Amino acid sequence: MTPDLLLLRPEGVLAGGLLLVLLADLLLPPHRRGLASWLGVLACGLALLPAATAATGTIGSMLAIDALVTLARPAILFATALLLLAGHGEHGRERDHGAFTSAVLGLGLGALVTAAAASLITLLLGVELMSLCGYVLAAWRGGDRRAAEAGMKYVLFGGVATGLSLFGMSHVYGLTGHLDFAGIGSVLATGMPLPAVAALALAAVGLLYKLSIVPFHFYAPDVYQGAPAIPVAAIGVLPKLAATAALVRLLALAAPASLVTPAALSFAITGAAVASFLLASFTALAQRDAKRIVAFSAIGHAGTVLLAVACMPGAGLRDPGAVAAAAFYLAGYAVANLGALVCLAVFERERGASTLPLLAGAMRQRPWLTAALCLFLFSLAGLPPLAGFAGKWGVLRQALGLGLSLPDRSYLLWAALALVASTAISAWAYLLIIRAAVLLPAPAAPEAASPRLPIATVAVLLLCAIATVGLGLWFDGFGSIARVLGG
Amino acid sequence: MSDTLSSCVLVPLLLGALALLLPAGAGPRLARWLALLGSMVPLVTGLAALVDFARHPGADFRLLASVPWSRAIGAAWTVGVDGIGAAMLALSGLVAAIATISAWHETRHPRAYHALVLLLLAAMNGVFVTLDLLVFYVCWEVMLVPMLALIGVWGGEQRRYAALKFFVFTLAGSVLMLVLLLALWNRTPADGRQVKVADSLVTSSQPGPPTVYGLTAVPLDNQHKEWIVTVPRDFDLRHLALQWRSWEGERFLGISLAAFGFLALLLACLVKVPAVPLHTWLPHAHVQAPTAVSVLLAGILLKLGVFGLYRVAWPLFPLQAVTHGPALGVLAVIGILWGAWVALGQQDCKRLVAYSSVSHMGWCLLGLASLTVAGATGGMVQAVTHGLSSSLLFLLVGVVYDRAHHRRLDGFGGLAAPMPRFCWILLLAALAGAGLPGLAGFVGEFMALSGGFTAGGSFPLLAASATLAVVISAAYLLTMVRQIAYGPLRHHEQAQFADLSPRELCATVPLVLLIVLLGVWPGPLVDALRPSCAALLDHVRSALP
Amino acid sequence: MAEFGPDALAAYIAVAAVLFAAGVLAVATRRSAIGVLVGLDLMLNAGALQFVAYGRFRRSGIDVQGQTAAVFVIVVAAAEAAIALALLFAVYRTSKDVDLEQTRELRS
Amino acid sequence: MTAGALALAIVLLPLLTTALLAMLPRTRAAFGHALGAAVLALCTALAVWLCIQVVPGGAAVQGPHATWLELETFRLGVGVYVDPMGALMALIVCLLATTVLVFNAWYMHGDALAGRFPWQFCLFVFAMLGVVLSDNLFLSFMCWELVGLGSYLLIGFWFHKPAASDDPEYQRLKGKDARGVLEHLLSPSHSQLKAFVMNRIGDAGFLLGIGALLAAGIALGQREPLQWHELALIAQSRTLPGSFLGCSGSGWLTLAALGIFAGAVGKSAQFPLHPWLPDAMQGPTTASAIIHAATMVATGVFLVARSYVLFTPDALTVVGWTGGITCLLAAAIACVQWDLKAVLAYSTVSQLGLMFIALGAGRENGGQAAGIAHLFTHALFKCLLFLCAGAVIHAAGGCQDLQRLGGLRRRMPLTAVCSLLAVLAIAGAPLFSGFYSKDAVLAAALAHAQAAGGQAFGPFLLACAGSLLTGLYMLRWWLRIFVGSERDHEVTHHAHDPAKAAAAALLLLAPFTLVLPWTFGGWLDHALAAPHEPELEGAHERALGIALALFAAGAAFAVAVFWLLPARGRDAGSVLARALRPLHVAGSELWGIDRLWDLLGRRWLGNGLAKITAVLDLGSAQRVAGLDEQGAARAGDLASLDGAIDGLGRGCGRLGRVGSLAHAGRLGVYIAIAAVVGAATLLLGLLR
Repeated sequence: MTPDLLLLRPEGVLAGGLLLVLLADLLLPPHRRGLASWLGVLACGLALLPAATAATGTIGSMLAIDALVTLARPAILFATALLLLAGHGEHGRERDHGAFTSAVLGLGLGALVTAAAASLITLLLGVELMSLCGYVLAAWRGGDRRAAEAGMKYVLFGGVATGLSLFGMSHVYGLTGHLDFAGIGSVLATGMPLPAVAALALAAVGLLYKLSIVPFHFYAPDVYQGAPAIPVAAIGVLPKLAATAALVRLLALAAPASLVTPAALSFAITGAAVASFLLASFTALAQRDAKRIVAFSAIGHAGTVLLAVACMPGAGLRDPGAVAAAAFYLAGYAVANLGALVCLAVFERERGASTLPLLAGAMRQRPWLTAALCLFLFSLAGLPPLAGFAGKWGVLRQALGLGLSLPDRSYLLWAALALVASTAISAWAYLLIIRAAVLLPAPAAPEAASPRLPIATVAVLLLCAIATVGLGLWFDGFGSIARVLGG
Repeated sequence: MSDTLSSCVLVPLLLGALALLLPAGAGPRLARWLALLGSMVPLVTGLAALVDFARHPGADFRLLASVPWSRAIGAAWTVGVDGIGAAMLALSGLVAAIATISAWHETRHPRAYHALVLLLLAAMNGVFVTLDLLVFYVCWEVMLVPMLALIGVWGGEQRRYAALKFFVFTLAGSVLMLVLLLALWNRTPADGRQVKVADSLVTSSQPGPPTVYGLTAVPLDNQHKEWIVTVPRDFDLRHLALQWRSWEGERFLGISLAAFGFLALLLACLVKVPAVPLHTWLPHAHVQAPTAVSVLLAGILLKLGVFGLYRVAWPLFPLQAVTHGPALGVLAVIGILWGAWVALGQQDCKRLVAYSSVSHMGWCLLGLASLTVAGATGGMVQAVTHGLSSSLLFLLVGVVYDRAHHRRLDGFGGLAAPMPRFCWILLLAALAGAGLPGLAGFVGEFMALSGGFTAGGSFPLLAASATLAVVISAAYLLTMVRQIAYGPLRHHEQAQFADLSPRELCATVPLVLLIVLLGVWPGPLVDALRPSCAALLDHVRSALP
Repeated sequence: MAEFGPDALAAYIAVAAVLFAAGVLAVATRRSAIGVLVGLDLMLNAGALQFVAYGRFRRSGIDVQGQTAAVFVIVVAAAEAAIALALLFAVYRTSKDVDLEQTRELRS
Repeated sequence: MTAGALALAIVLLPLLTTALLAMLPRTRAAFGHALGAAVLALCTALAVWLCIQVVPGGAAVQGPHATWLELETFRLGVGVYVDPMGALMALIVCLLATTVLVFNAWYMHGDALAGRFPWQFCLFVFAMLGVVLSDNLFLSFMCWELVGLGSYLLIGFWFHKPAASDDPEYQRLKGKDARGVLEHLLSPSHSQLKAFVMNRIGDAGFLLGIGALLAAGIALGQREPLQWHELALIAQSRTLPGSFLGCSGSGWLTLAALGIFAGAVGKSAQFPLHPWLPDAMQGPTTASAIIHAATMVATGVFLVARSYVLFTPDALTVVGWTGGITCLLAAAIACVQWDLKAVLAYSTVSQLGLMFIALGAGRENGGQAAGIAHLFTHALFKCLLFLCAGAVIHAAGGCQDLQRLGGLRRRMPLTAVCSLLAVLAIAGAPLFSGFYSKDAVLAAALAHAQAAGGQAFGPFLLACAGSLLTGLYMLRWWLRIFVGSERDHEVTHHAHDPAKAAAAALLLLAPFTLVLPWTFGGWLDHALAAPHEPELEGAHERALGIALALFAAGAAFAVAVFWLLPARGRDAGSVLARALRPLHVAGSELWGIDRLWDLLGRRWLGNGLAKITAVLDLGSAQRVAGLDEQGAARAGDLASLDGAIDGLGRGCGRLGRVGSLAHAGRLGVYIAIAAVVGAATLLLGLLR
């Protein structure tokens, strides 16, 4: 058993990096502040080293470093690093770039804390840390009214969600007398009055909101549309990773199989999931802004992840298979979504906005970038042999397996059918972007030779592309992840 | 890759990547050579295999090779061809080569164009050679991407509409296949399933115990009539086929898993075939696609549907194939007649040919549904010969379009005077489509018909009503020939039209020769295809109580 | 099962509930972003109040966890409010108004 | 050389020649004709040899045979099979082909397309011989279709000709109502299409017949059911296990037989599928001579005779009546036609009807032998007739109008004599071959009628009526061309007999119109295995008298009306026309059959139903034409398959727009919906 605080080396390193970045932002002359993002990347890299060791344990009753965290940490750190790189590529020359870096790092730190949270307080802190950084990022492009509006909507809607979950948390505390999941679980194991269920559900709202699950998804389209693409990627990817982990732990610890039967719980979650991806796939068809379509796709994918979570057989025990499916799906989604948004960021910068008509002729102007965009979109659409397909495979496999084996879960079969149906429909939505970028003829006057992409952006795109294809071919991944979780 | 079949997929893939990376200067001219080279690989491999099967007929899979992909779920890159696969492989290579030649002077982004064609070819060959259901599905879906681009970028006026329609239509058709894959996998015990196997499948390999598809077989009784085989949980089509009885047993969404699976596969394949009423993407795709892509579409892509039925649907769910046979026959006849009637009513000659494809592919379905050796083999022969004749027709339509820049039948007339060679070939292609004996089109049609007539049950009636199409197809195809080729020159600028150029001759003459050869001497092809079809039918009949 | 304290607790809970309801109502109905922000703070404070109350009225004596939580909540609420106000100001700078009905540039 | 090898050589030589000639540059027309004629002459010689080997013995010979398709349950083969009937038919085909090709070299001299004729012609000859000498029904069917191809090609030989309605040359040459109906459709390209498609209608039935026989053979466990001798076995086993299309036992056979007969009806232009043949006269007269008069159209008769064993009494009744109706109908039309070739065409149809009447009489009544005999004699004199017609048309500069020709016997005596011989033969004058065979036909029909009684008299009476008219219209034809005054000088003034080779061709065929070659010791009867039961003798006696009377009446009437009376300045023809106005009008309107087919095939099905189907499939024409990116939404498109599917897509889009109404950017609404929906789900979850 390692001494407690040593378990937190990754978080510590990241926090240190955050401080360094802030310092550097103060001390460095403006034209050198691009260095800040490299510092951040370095911090992520250093944090990865201890994160790789699978030492487990708990810090008081606040943080639990378990298999789930050993899985979540690398993902979050990788994503953070990629985001920093992408941000460097896009905003590297801006004066306030250091602030951007620190915001992303803060987001990553919050994600780490949330993923490891073992008590309502740490959960609250982690979620809030993510939220606050997210609010800042959302309104990044200063002076742009759309960005400002995005930020405002994000913060107000997020505040409400926080309020709801706080209210729920306080009742949970009141009813159980505990703030830490373990304690809550031990109390609820003896019996679970309806108020407790309601309170837990309310407490979970904050996470559902981070996952942008129907009906707490409303902010997503507006924020994605208004905020710059790279921040969108940040607030789209990191919180999802963390919130899923937290949700899994909450379900695993705090919701025993006593009064709320697992079936009923899983039914409720399934309902939310199906509602999410159906609503997303249909509504996306009516959008005329690429980033808005990506937003709805984000809602849909969150729903898919939730479907995987709903496949944890009894809320009491954690099913490696289901969580592995969720994790794999999130990984695939993260890289594809990040890549797509980075591509869109470039077009947004060069063409002013990301509305579909403005994307016309992208293929002519930047063939490789558009090809990459198509690759990521096809992955998001779940086309084999890309990451999105492998992920969908895992989720469907869980849903069908459970639905076929447990008669009282047969609704999962219909949920699976709904999922494939929405896959086909959302593929059509992605085609709207591809159609605009590839098929629509270029505007009359061909643009002047477009400048070379920053090396950082290229690197991010390459990494994402490799990961997208690699994860798509790595079907053994489920097994390995499940083994990590089980062991 | 050491084994030849994998190279049919990998070489086009690599050449396609190479074509994209070619320099801007010489690249465009080099790319088409790469495309030609890439199409030669499956052509040569397929022809060699076909000759082998014609020489030593057999229902076995040859050129087998396997590379594990995911041990966790038991997916593997397993390749092998029987007569059917070999024929399809050769056809795909040939048609791709023809298409490349016909698009030799493609001026819009030639590198990307040829790269996409190569990707398409790789995906289609993957479907033809793989014996793994997951790989099959992957290739099946990958195919959509290059097709989307080829129609959407290089197509005609309404290319975007046609391309998106094609993509969404076919994707929606095949999503259920994914559900099926997972359902099958989930319902197979992790440690495999023990199934009874008839003596006929067991091969006693010396040294070592007797095996079935490489799985050790244990005699159930001492007179070795029945054997027990433990089938692992994987996606090998042969293994899945062994377990068909257990699929019948399972329930899925209120029906038996087998019924669901059969319908899912049917949906996926019938969209591609295409069978009425799932065919409406075809006219748009064909009319909008450039000539070479139409050739690929009609020449190979449509065959994938039939191939899927032969390779997956029938083997996995034999009992369903029997029970749904008559219904499918009705569907086939509806397709044959409906397509023919609609073709008769067309004014755009490319759309006319497209609908003739709908009608002609119906014969494949009829033959297959009749569950007779003659019919099933005929269906496959029809698939091959239609690949040749429809490719030829689309090439010729493209030829007139290149010269006249329109495709309205009433906008031509009397072209036989300025372009005699073209008109002779057009007449030959039309007659082949109309099923004139001595040309390839007749063989498959007649075999499918005789299959229907000899199948018993309601099939004679179906076949009898299908014979109407013999009249209608002659009517619309020869009307097209009359309006294009014969009569006085209606438009005098057409008097200057040049006859087929050497390049166009290179594209068409091989098809002409093959059409005549297969029409006069179909024996070898049929000998290569028959054993596989017969074995398939034995498997299907074994399902009958 | 955690036991409830004397009846006093009920009063606190009731107040908190009212606060919360008022907050939700304000958030859902106010056209002005400031109003929404106020409602939001009401909700947060309702949570904080309950933490404290639950922590205070326990038969097993005072439980500090509740108060700790409340402190955290207050911090969080402050941070939220600060950033929210900053963003409202940004909006106000761009479009001399923080009327939510007017700032609807982002929409389907 | 064995008979089989001989037959094989006879079939394959023309095929090779076709390949050779097709490669020939089109300027070498003369050489092509010479080569083709030489090969065909060789074939003729071989055919003679073949007959010497086969006919006296009277036994059938199975030649080389190979498997074409092996299909496990059954097998399809190719091979040759010679019996006296086949051998003689082959001989006649080769002989006629040779003469026609020789004649054509003169006839088409200077025609730009002449180079194409030899190879198309040889292709036809190959296919024709294939039908005659094949050893199974399947191979016969394949060649049968190829024969149709040859016919298609040669009808459309002058593919560039416009439709008659806008063809000034045609307008100049055609007389008043030369071919009264549908002239706007009269062009080689239309006619060839019409011919092919109408033949295909019959062939659909043929395929059905083959299918029935395949099923029967498999039911009997035969490996190769379509071989002639296997068919015989099928026919003998009156009880077949199971049933086919609801027919069992002999009904099954009847179905098969009628299927084959349907093919014959198409190919031999029997009612109601006959209209394509008169239109086929658009082709070169030389092609018409052998394809649409002598041999190809007789293939139907030949095939019925070949597969005669399958024809149950019921089937034969249908055959007989079809032949009878056609015989009289065509004759009635021929009487009132003014187009030189149209008369001949309808006479062909009528004579073919006569042959079917004979076949309908049944083997035991000598029907088969009589039908084939008439087929042979008719082939020879009809070919001669057409060659003469060709000479006349050539001489008259393309004019085919009987109202403008006339008095040509002085300018072209040879043609006049030859055609007179042919006319007398077809009219059935004593001592002419036609008389001999027609007598046999009538005798068979009469014997059948007496044996069967009742409706069986119908075909016989129709045959009598047809034969009566034959004399009438054929003599009218000859008289109007060769006798009387020159009605239109500028048409006929430079007329002259054909040149040497062509004349020789005519002279070569002329003797075959006489009776002598045929009844040499009645060896033809012997060759065709005509029965010699005593009770048939009586029928023969009576038939002899009837035939004589019919010819006499018809000929006398014709001579009176079209020669003697006009010579005295009375236009008896128009008087007669006025007297029999209804018949005259109906005849010149072709009894409305052509119009009906046009209406049915071209208007209702081709344009009407097909267009409707297209709309049902693809939506309104504008939709297809003016389709915009999303796919236009027009009223009624949802009724079409494609439109419905697009509608489905649009429905999804609408659903999306409805969904996006909630995402209209109002934060308050967002929060409200979230709160309400969240609370509602919570409550529902709790209450469950």
